[in-house]
Amino acid sequence: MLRDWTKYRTTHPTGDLNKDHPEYKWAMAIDLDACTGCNACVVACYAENNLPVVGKKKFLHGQVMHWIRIERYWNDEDIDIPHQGAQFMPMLCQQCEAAPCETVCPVGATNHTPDGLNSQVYNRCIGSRYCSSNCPYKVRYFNWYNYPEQENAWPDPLPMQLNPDLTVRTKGIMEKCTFCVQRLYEAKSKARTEGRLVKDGEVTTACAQSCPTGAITFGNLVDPYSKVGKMWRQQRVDLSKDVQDKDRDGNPEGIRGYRVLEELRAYPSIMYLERVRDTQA
Amino acid sequence: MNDFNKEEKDIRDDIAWAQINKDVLQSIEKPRAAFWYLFAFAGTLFAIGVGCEIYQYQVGLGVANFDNPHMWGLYIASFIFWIGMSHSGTLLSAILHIIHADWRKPIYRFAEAMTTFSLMTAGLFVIVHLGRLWQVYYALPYPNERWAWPNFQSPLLWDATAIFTYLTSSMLFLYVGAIPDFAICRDNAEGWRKNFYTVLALGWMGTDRQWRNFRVSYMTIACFLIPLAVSVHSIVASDFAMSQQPGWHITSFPPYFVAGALYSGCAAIITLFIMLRHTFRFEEYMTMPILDKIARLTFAIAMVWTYLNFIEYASVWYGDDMFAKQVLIQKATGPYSPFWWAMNFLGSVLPFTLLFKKIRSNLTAMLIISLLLNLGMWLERWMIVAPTFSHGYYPWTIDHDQWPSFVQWGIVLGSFGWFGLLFMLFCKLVPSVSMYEVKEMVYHRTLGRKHLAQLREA
Amino acid sequence: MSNINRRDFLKVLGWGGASLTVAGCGYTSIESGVETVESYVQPQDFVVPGIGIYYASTCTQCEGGCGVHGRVREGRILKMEGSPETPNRGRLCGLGQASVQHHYNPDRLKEPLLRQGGTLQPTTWDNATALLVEKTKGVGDKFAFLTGPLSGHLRVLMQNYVESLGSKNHFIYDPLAIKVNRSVSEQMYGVAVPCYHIDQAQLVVSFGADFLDTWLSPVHFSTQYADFRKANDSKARGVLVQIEPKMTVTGANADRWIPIRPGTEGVFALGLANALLQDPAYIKNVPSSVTAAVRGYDKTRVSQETGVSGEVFDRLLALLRARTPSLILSGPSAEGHAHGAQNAAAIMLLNFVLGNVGKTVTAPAKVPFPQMAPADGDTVALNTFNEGLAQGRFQTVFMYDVNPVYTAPEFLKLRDNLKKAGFKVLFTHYRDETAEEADLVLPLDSALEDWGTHIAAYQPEGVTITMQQPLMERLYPEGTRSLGDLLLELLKRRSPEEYKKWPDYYSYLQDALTKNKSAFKDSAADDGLFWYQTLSHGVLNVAAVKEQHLSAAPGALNVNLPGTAASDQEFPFQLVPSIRSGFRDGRHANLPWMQETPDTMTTIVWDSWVEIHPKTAERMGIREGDILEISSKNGSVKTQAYLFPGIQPDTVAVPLGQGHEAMGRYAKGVGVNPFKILNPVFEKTTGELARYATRVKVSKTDDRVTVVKDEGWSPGMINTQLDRKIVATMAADKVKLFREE
Amino acid sequence: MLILSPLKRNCRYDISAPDSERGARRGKNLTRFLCIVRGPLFVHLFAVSLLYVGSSVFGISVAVAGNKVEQPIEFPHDIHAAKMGINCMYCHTYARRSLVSGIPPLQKCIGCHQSIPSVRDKPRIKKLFEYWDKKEPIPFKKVHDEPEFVRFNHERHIQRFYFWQKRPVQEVCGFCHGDVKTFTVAEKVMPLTMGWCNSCHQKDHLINNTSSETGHGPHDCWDCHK
Amino acid sequence: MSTLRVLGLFNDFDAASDAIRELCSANLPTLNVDNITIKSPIEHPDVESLLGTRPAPTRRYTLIGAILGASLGFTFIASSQGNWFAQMKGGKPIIPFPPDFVLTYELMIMWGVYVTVLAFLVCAGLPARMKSSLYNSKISEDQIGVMVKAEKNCIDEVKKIFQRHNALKIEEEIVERRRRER
Repeated sequence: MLRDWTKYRTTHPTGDLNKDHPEYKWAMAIDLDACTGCNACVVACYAENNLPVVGKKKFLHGQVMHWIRIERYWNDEDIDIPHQGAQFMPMLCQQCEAAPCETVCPVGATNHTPDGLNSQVYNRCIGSRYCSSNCPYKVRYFNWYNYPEQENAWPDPLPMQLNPDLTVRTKGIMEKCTFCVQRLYEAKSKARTEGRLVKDGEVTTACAQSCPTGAITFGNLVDPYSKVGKMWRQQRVDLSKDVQDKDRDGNPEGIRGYRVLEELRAYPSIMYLERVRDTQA
Repeated sequence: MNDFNKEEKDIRDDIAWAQINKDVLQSIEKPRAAFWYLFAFAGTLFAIGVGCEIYQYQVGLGVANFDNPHMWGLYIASFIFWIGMSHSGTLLSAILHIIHADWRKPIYRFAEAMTTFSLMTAGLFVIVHLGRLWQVYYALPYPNERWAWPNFQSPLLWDATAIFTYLTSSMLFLYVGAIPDFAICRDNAEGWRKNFYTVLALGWMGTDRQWRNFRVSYMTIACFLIPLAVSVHSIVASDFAMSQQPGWHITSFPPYFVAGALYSGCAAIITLFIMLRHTFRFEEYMTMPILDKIARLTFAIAMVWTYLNFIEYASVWYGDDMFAKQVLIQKATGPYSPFWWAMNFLGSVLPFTLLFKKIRSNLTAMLIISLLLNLGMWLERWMIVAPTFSHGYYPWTIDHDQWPSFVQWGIVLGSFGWFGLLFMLFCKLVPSVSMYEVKEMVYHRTLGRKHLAQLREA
Repeated sequence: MSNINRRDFLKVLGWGGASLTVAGCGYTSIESGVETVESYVQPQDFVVPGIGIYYASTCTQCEGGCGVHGRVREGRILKMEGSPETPNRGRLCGLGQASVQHHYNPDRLKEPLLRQGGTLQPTTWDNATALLVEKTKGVGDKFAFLTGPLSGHLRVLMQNYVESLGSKNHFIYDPLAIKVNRSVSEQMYGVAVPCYHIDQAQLVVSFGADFLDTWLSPVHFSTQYADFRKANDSKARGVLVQIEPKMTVTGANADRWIPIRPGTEGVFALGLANALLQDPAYIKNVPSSVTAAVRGYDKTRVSQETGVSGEVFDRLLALLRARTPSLILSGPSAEGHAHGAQNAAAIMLLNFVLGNVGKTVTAPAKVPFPQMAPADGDTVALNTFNEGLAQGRFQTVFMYDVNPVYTAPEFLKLRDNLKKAGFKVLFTHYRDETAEEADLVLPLDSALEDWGTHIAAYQPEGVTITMQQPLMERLYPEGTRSLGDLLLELLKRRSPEEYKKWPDYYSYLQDALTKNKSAFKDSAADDGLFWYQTLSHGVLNVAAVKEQHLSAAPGALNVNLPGTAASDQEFPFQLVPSIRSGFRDGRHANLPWMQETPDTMTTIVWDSWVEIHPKTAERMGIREGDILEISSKNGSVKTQAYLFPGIQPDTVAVPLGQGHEAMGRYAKGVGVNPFKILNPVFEKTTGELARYATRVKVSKTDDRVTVVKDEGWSPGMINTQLDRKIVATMAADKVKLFREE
Repeated sequence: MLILSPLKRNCRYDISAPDSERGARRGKNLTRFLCIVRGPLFVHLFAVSLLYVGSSVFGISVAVAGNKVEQPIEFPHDIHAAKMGINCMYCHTYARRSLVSGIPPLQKCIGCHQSIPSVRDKPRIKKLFEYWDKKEPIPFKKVHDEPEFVRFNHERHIQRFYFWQKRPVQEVCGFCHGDVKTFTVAEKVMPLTMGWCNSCHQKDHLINNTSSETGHGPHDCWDCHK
Repeated sequence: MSTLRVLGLFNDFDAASDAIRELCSANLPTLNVDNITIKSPIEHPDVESLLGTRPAPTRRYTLIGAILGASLGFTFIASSQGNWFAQMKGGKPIIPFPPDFVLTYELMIMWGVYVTVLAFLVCAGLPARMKSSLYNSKISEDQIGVMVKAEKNCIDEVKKIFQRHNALKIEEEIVERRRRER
């Protein structure tokens, strides 16, 4: 321990991406101008990640379990007749580099993986729910009930659809979007056997794969040739900044990239591209 | 000098030491009937709580009607409340002990007991609130076959450590302070009680050697307890202050919490003071002047709390944290507003009634006021926890109508029952007035009078 | 797990057992000798336990006909992904994803049911098939077959079967048919379903065509939409204008959403045409007759008839002038009126005026196999079928892929008429409303267990035949059967020598396709290889498709649009029975995922609702969650109110698909069914049911409920971002353009 | 917790039981103890000083590790692995390609055994062919059954230690599965607890047999937990 | 010559202290100040001071305990954070000082208190078996006892002194035999 003391004293993000994450840093770019709010990603997530269907009564109590949700806001200006349509927002775990949820977990059930993911170990969780109360985006979902057993969320033969690559979570456990870590794991393992790194486009999340307009781009930020990396650089969004340089002077050249609630200094790994509306129309 | 005579005495100094033993020891044998009514009442409440907990345990936390934004509820609020309660015990027994305010002597014993038991209650809430409480041992730092340690960065873990320290220390403090009284009980009791007290008294004989070390160590522990008590509630405060949520992320939280703690504690002491005075016929020892002193103390602390409270509001209002400001506004105008205003009224306005001698010397009035103050303090804790959840950073999950279900209320009630049971059992087994210290008090008063007489002659 | 036949199921797919327990039931610690693990008896060499395999197939959830890849693990189909080789370009919508839940649905029928003594009793397949043969003996024209839209070889077999019985009564019914659009395009363009090139348009003006969510081929259009929206320095970002009474998902994504008085879309379109045709640049695009016909639809008249302000009208006009090529689409809400065809014609006319025809509207490739070509349904079929029943002309009735008892409006009295038929057979997956009326209910294989070929009605890129193949073993091998096999068997009974060479539907398909494999692009010489390729790709592209040309015939248009209906005192509101992409005509209502997924616009789940404009609601003193009674001349429904700004103030909208009385645990008793209260208004030229022409009155009841929805805040609050930067919006002219990499 | 634990039992999906239960079921406490005392010096001291805590928590008992499992066919590993010297991966063919090593398909057994007439009349072989004729899988019982929230990847370990380090296969597989040469039916001899895995994961191993470069197993929760 | 123990019970502290003063001043042979013990219902520093300064060393142990708690606490926390399982949390260092100081502080107090209590018991000779018969339940009530251990010859003198200061009760026991057995 004393030998490499400095290793234990570093903080993230250091500003040098390759130093923080030598191999992988999974990240997303979501184009809000392409997102039509069709909910394909939501269903894909249910299918991939064994999310329980909670039913009307529990939904009423706000106990729904969707890891990714489509939010619909209205414009404050034309509230009577929304001439510019609605505003859609796919909100999922932002996999923050400095995640507020990680530090507060009493048992360390949620940590930061070398791939820059915000891991959640279901088995370790004791359900203090501190992580969720500290999450600015409120994208962590808690198993208020024993859905598989007592609530019978999967009557036979529906359990046959369950994905064996993840557990079915029981009551009292916090869960959240994992960037489909089971897919990432498979791809990494395959690449490793072939003695290489995962190539761009080789693996993607369920939501990104299903999105009909391809609004969601997923990839490895460290990989210089990855699409997502290009987009981040193009939009001049720096993972390790809480105020982007382009925004300091009011973003005159109109670059669309931004991150939600960036000023909270959680350094989220999901970049959104601003929705566009034509003022002539 | 003259006013020393005029001032009515907080204890009769001609009261015989043997009498003290008699009075106190009888409290252990035969209290008034009221005691048993209270005991039954506490039992019922506790039973309700247990029922709710079993239900919640089997079905899941959903039955408490939590949801995505509202992750915590009454459990955490009550947790803070009980931690707060515990502080006044330390205040009376340790702080006043160090500054040699000897009017504390008749009442500090039960205050100290209150500390211990309210800490036990608070500890229960931590567990009740867990989603998988059967896994709580994951949070214990013991070497295990998983090779996984708890996360020492989490304020919750600091809580656990601090509370454990506080609980054990104040228990030891309570016990050490009671050893001479156990000796008295030993010398006067028969039957199983004799053996019981013999064990507890550890063969105390009141030799000068014992007294000497007793004095020193007791003082030392007292010195430890004071910073400990302060740190405990600061850490509880940091559960919130160290998080990122609007309305929680406030620098002035730790002192604010400590003040609130002492406040609710003093109020609780008044309540219990009056109850014990009645049920155990302690009119001789828990005298009105002492009550008067506590009342004044309470008022002082109430003012401190009010001040810090307004500091908090002001810092939010004049700060540029839009989110926190929205929470504050929503507290004052949203669905929580009745509770919020009630809390401010009970916490800051009601104490002014304590300015009036008439009220201070009226037991019924004091009982009611102290209960109301406690209610106010409990509301304060709730108003810290709930509104932030209902109006956090993220607009989509902002949700103003989620109220605790009967399960939460039931368990909160149960906690009062649990506390009541423990406390009353204690009073039944341990002299709730420290006999030897009352003797000291009387003795010193006698000396004081002698000394005065000599002065007069001269 | 399903004890019914897990054992046999495992015989072939051994590892299923182990991984089921792994997925389903968590064991708590390191076990030894507790779980059973079953190995394969004879594994295929490409099967490795723990590694998923993808099989290509076709999604049958809607008429889009997207290709899919199904992920199979240890013999269980786990997830559907889009196939990159079909027009959906590797994408798949939520409804497509949910097809696995049709397959694993707990309420699927597991055995044939026969009505005995008034109730449906389980029976055997032999018994059932025997009955089918007996009841169809010499029925001739007294036989009717009501089906949903069909294509591919199933359609061939179906026709052969109906013909073999000597009947002409094959009715193809689609409750959400866009027949009007097709017939008008037939007149105007010369083809029923032209190709629309959204991605090449600079401006898309859609009159209620919800092409992003429900219209024709949503996923394909979404992929086009993505390109359409992309701005780079070679191409400007396309602008979308949506004109409709109730905001659809497409409307929600429009740069300009224009609420219009229902039914007056045609007037608006003609107004635009008229204004454009003042400009010589456009006059040459259309014959003078048209110019004459549209004269008189001036701005003032248009705006007072449609309720759209002149200012908005001018903006749109300017856009149309500025941005070419553009694309004008006519959708259901414009066509679902008595004069729907004329609305559609008027709207399509704009494409001619603006010279889009041939640019953004082109002709599709012709399907070389007419007998396999998609047979799209309409509602006229239901009417005629219903009349037939009413007159007792039908003695034996077969029904497949339809639920008329649920989808037919009340005024048709279909439920009663159905009783007049002697013997009613339903081929289905669920015990739905129609099943409750049928005499024999035959459970079919799920779409993931069955073979088939499909040709989508909308063919954007050449002609593609998509293969449907089983993604896993039958869940209920004894219980369910493939309709193809069944038809073949029935046909064999009638003409054995013709059909005996095909033991089952699979061999029939293989034979049929392999025979004319020459017709397909780069198909292997070797039959086996060809078949292997076909299955592994799941799609066949028809080679050398015959080029068609649009017969530009706007002259066919004869416009005499009615003025606005005099305001109806008794029924002041126009009802929009909106389509939810998750439910369509209600056939998907028993999918838990679809019920749990919030509606995009209202975020409401597990229920129906009536959308009403906040201003109107305020006027009538309606709060969110009030139970309103929506009553037309032909009935009424009661459901909760939702204050929705995206709707024209004199209009209320109730979504279709809910309100089932049967079908399954998730669908039954949830919400209301607005199909029932539709008025008998029919489109004049086509005779289609005018779905959007029903007028209703809204009355408040005393009940009130909390609306179950995903959006937060307090009830009735219009959900905004509270000055936080959650969804940021930028003006199109400010956006920095990047060259596509 | 003790009062409540009986209630807990009826929750089948709970994905981790108290260690006391595990320990009670079968003790591998020696190894557990080793797990404790490795690592930082202070942890060592602490472990010794707090051993009684440990013992109370994961109930030390002297039960021998591993227990015989009743199998439908007593597969003689000793004959196949020791006498015949067959490579483990000849039968457990999925181990190098997938997370699971897999019970060999029935076909595999038959493939050889139908050409070995000498043992055809042995009872076990008779049974085997009965299953084959019925085309039924043999309902073997899992011997090494990790909890379902654990993702143990055979491929990775085989790749690393067999293909890259070129260690003998018996040693590689045997590290976790014990010396199968001595078993008929396989037995669980190693604890397979998290601490046991860690005890190896924190060591530095050679990357391959050519270079002297070392590296240790992943420290990422999500590599083993799912 | 045998040694005896004498216990005199007095009504109040004045009498007791006078008696002690006289005992000391009477400079009897074989009577050592250290052999005088006071047994009282309440603590009374003034009287004890008559017997000269006697040590109360618990504070020393307290200090040791506190230091031990702090140092071991920090080492334990840091090393368990630094063991292999450690992963970065919220971008914070794996061994972050602020939280560790909080915990160290708590552990310091914890050990401080525990050790103090232990020290008290040890120094005060508790728990003690009350083998000496020279204890009277009156002591725990309101009487002050002065116990003197001395040789036989001056015991009578001691008794006299006690009586002179009107002791309410005088008890004595022989410790000689016990010593011989040892």
